[in-house]
Amino acid sequence: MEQLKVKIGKLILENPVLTASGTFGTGEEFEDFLDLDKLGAVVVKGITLKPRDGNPLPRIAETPSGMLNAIGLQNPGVDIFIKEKCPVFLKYKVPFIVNISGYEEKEYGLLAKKLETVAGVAGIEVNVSCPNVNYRHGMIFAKDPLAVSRITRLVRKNTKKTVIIKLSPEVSDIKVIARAAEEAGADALSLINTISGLAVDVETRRPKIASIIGGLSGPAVKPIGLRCVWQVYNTVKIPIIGMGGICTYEDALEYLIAGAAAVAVGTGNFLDPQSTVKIVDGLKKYFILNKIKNVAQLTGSLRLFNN
Amino acid sequence: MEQLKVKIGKLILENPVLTASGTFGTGEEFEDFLDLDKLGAVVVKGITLKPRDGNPLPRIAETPSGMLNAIGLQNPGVDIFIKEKCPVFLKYKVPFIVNISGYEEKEYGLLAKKLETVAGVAGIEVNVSCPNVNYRHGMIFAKDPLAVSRITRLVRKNTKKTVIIKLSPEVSDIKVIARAAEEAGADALSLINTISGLAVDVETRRPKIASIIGGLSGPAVKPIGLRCVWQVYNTVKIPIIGMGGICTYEDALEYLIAGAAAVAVGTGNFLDPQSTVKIVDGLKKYFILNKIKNVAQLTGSLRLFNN
Amino acid sequence: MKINTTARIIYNKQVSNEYWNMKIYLPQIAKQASPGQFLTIQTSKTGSPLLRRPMSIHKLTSTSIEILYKVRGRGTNLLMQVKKGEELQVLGPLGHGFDTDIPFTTAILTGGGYGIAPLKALHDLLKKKKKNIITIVGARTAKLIYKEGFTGVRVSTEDGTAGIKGLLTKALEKACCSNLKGPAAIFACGPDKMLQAVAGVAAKYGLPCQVSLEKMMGCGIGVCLSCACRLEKGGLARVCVDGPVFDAKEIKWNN
Amino acid sequence: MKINTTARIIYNKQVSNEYWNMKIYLPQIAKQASPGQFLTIQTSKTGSPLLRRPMSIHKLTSTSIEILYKVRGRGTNLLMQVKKGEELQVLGPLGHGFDTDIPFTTAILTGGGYGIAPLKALHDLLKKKKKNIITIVGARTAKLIYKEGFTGVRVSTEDGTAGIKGLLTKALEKACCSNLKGPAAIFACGPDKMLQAVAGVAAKYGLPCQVSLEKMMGCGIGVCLSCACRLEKGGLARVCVDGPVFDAKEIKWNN
Ligand SMILES: Cc1cc2nc3c(=O)[nH]c(=O)nc-3n(C[C@H](O)[C@H](O)[C@H](O)COP(=O)(O)OP(=O)(O)OC[C@H]3O[C@@H](n4cnc5c(N)ncnc54)[C@H](O)[C@@H]3O)c2cc1C
Ligand SMILES: Cc1cc2nc3c(=O)[nH]c(=O)nc-3n(C[C@H](O)[C@H](O)[C@H](O)COP(=O)(O)OP(=O)(O)OC[C@H]3O[C@@H](n4cnc5c(N)ncnc54)[C@H](O)[C@@H]3O)c2cc1C
Ligand SMILES: Cc1cc2nc3c(=O)[nH]c(=O)nc-3n(C[C@H](O)[C@H](O)[C@H](O)COP(=O)(O)O)c2cc1C
Ligand SMILES: Cc1cc2nc3c(=O)[nH]c(=O)nc-3n(C[C@H](O)[C@H](O)[C@H](O)COP(=O)(O)O)c2cc1C
Ligand code: FES
Ligand code: FES
Repeated sequence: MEQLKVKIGKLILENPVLTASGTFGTGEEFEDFLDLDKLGAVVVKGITLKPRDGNPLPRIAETPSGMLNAIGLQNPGVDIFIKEKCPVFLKYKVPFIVNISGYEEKEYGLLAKKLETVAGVAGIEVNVSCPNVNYRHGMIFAKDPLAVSRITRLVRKNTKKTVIIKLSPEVSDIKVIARAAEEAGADALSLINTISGLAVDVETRRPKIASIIGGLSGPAVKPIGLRCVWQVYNTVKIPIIGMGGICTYEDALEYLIAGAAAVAVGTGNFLDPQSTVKIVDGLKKYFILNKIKNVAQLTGSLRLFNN
Repeated sequence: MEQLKVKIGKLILENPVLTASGTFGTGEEFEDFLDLDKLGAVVVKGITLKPRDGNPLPRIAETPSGMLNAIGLQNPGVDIFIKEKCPVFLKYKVPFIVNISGYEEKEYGLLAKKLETVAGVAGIEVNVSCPNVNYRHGMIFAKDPLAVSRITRLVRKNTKKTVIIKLSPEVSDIKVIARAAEEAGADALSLINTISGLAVDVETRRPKIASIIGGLSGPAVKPIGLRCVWQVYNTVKIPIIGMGGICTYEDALEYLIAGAAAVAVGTGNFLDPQSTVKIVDGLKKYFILNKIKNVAQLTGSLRLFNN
Repeated sequence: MKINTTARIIYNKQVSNEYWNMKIYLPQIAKQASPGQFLTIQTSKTGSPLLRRPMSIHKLTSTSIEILYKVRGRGTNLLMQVKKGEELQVLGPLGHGFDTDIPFTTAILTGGGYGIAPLKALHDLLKKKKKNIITIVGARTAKLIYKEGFTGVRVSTEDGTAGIKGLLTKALEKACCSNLKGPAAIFACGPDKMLQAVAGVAAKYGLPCQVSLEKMMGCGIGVCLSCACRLEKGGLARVCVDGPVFDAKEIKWNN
Repeated sequence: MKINTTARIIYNKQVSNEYWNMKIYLPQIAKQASPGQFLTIQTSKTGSPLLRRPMSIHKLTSTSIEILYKVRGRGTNLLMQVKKGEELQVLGPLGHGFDTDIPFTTAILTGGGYGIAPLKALHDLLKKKKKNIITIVGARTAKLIYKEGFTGVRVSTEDGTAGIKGLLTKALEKACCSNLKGPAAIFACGPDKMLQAVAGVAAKYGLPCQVSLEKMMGCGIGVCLSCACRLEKGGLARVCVDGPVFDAKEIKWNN
């Protein structure tokens, strides 16, 4: 459907419904449930320079309307990923966006460079909100506008593909971080990543997640994601991919109205593996019923009370 | 029950269960449901220097396992409050803690001074996370460690009563803010206040709250509150009053184990007006069953996996 | 005294195109309750939806309370599925109801949409008090009219498919102009816009008028301040405890 | 092919002190499923609890699947309340089941706690394949033993109130030492600690051994990586897709 098409950086997506990194594998795991080509884009699980085993178990816990995860970026490393996973992307029309994480700033540049020549990789989503070890203050990159700026530039320098910077909501002022990414050359922003949280098993007095703190996702964080999208929409000009708790097409509409140019489904994939395509269908019906001409007509269309 | 007693600043509380400001009125509204003297302390609705009408309606909205509110500190102003509400506090044995908010830093000092001589006011909870208008960068005080430090000192200078600083989780590093409050002389910390969020009515495309952004509370934020308590517990020496999504005694236990010396119930009062006393009873049973000698034995007793 | 209790459902059935009727065994609350007061009901045991739903007292016996509700969203959808014999958490009686001790001999009950819900309990009380009753029931179209058990009914529909065509205030004005027996008083419940119009008619004819307001409610017991309502005399009232029934003249409309 | 479907409940009843048994009409999934595979079930329509609950296939017909479950927390509590005729969201068949094409004539089924759940479907298949079956059912105490429908049962209880006193591996060792007809294989399901002990016994007697593992699962379809399990040969497997059934020798225990 023509009306649903959106442009993110250099990419024209068939519709504004993407998958959130880490919740959709590389897409093939969902082949029994849906036709990947019906999606706007597939954003694949986070990749690092070296292979990683991830964190000890338990890695997830359920919370009210949400879940915590501390998978710890288990992945085969970028080289094996390029060799084994990327060729499969060519079977599809849908663009594949690769999510990258670094432990040092320079790794982001190296990752972007390695992916630059890989056919089938349409764009790069830069996860600056991963738990990192080598950073100066032990803070994650996404909390420091200068680090975000440097990483964005580094990736930008190493690739002509669409560059999306994925931000954390866990900052004092997300507008500052968003501006830093925009000014450094990001094509688009993804927000939000998970919010760090803790859950305690009162029987054993242990954290429900072995590495203590995990990232909160799911419907519980939807209001926070929406607020971030709204704040950033009013700050930057580049498109925003909104996410956090999207399970239905109404959730997707909330994000579009709050300022998102496109949306991504994360935890929703676990609750219903077909939620992405159901959201696409829901949007189609909504667009027809309400005679919406294009997604831009919805993006940021929040009607304020004093208007 | 002796084992449940806790000390917060100069106050000895009968038990570690408090009410969260803004969700319990001045306590009298709950007289049909419970004996206030069964609680650890009553923290009353936020007071400002001048009377305030609050924000336009709708002021609340429901979200998955949570709610947004933007009441906007509707209150009669400190003078009427002292004259009309405070005398009632003397009828009870339970300590009453007054929650204060300022629009400029100096207002906190004035508020503390006015309350200093009021009998029946046992302590002051300083809300530095209110939406303020006169602050330099338009940021709330709680995001700036220097502002938190100055406000804490100002209140400290004006009162001998117990001073509790209430922090916002919406910061890049809550440890920095907590340390600022401790160093400036806070007796205790309350955390967390609500997290700003947005909800959109997709029918009307209006925000569900007239003033657009509201504060998220309820079970949805429990993992975030617990994480903040754990981080701050490992940073400061003063006691922490933990809150955010507490509805049952198990929730309270999670907070105690994560590092809280006491807990407060907010949104939980709306779901069941008797939840505070039910939590006290639950804790009593738990203490007896598990032969817990005092609350300190639980506070911060989280058992890590690598131990 | 407000009571927080677990209550057994006596029945729960669909009674019209739009409305469901639930009868709840609530001896302690019923004993104290009066027309115009309301309950808040926990619609889910799983914590989702989170907040209780306010529902007016529709009928009152010495041991039970009935509610009449429209299925609108998640909460009322769950309510609809509750079966006879099951239990719900109920809080009540909440708020201030209608004042029937003012001097009047004819009552004009004016209900828009599910605004008729609290008027039935009021109707039954006024019957006992031997008042003359005119009931004006308004809806968009004929098939949405629900007037079960009311007497002296005058119907009004926006599309004219039943009764007087037009807004409910047209029917109300007609009633006000008619030959009323003795002093009359208006008791109204419905959307804000309708109540404001009703208040206007009442003022025009110099009739006392009580309106029952509806606002989003967080707590129902006066502490969250989500239900604020501006008053003519200045200041704010809390609809859940100072209302939901107010003298129409007290309310500052349009704000 | 994995199927995501709405399924009708044929019955749901308590079958022992600890267990409930639910039969679900699932023609499409049943057709493809094999013993050792599992389903994930949405226990709540309100979104709370959020995640689906994994449940082994306990019995299998051409059109239905039964599960046997223990009520532990919020999800299984809701499952328990589901009534005949109601519908649930079900995903399946998930994972890799037991491999029964290896050479053996005697199967030693070893189930601890609700670990017996998947062994019943396996039992029924092996019966059809004319295998000899020994079923070792272990529990803490006699009244928790559930062995409905199993044949060749040997009970073991930790407190000695029924069968052999001690851990289930004691009964297993006894079986291994006994006069087994032809080559034997062990199929086990239960808590990690038990499976590790069973693997030890299997190694000691040189018997092939398949174990079905249980980990917290976020997705059940291989994408969330919450169910990782370390392998002897190095690297990690996902229990939900690479398992839940593994050759005991593949697993790197203790990590
Ligand atoms: C004092 C009072 C008495 C009421 N009496 C009746 C009655 O007798 N019969 C009846 O059908 N309805 C009555 N209502 C309205 C009823 O509370 C809402 O229709 C109900 O809460 C909707 O819940 P939901 O989950 O189905 O809908 P939602 O999906 O939550 O919302 C649907 C609409 O209902 C409104 N609403 C939701 N929650 C509340 C709340 N806590 N308070 C007020 N409005 C809300 C929202 O504005 C929204 O537009 C009354 C409301 C109040 C305040
Ligand atoms: C492949 C597999 C097959 C299973 N088969 C059966 C079966 O046939 N019968 C049976 O009774 N149980 C089975 N389980 C366990 C069952 O999934 C849990 O008991 C159930 O999820 C508990 O849900 P709850 O909400 O009642 O408990 P909760 O209160 O959520 O938790 C109680 C305990 O159950 C565990 N648990 C909770 N959620 C999950 C999850 N998503 N995955 C794994 N464990 C979880 C937790 O570790 C916790 O200790 C199986 C688990 C797996 C992974
Ligand atoms: C299990 C899990 C794994 C995730 N892994 C990644 C990842 O590798 N890289 C990344 O940028 N985000 C990752 N995320 C974050 C999601 O992409 C998304 O930003 C977040 O979950 C919020 O969306 P949701 O509420 O729809 O899940 C992960 C989330 C979950 C739940
Ligand atoms: C309706 C409402 C009003 C509140 N008003 C105040 C206030 O006046 N001052 C304050 O410091 N916190 C206020 N809070 C925040 C609570 O005290 C508490 O910190 C927060 O809600 C988290 O706890 P909870 O999840 O248990 O509600 C308010 C919260 C709610 C829901
Ligand atoms: S609903 Fe909370 S004050 Fe009225
Ligand atoms: S449960 Fe998600 S990968 Fe296994």
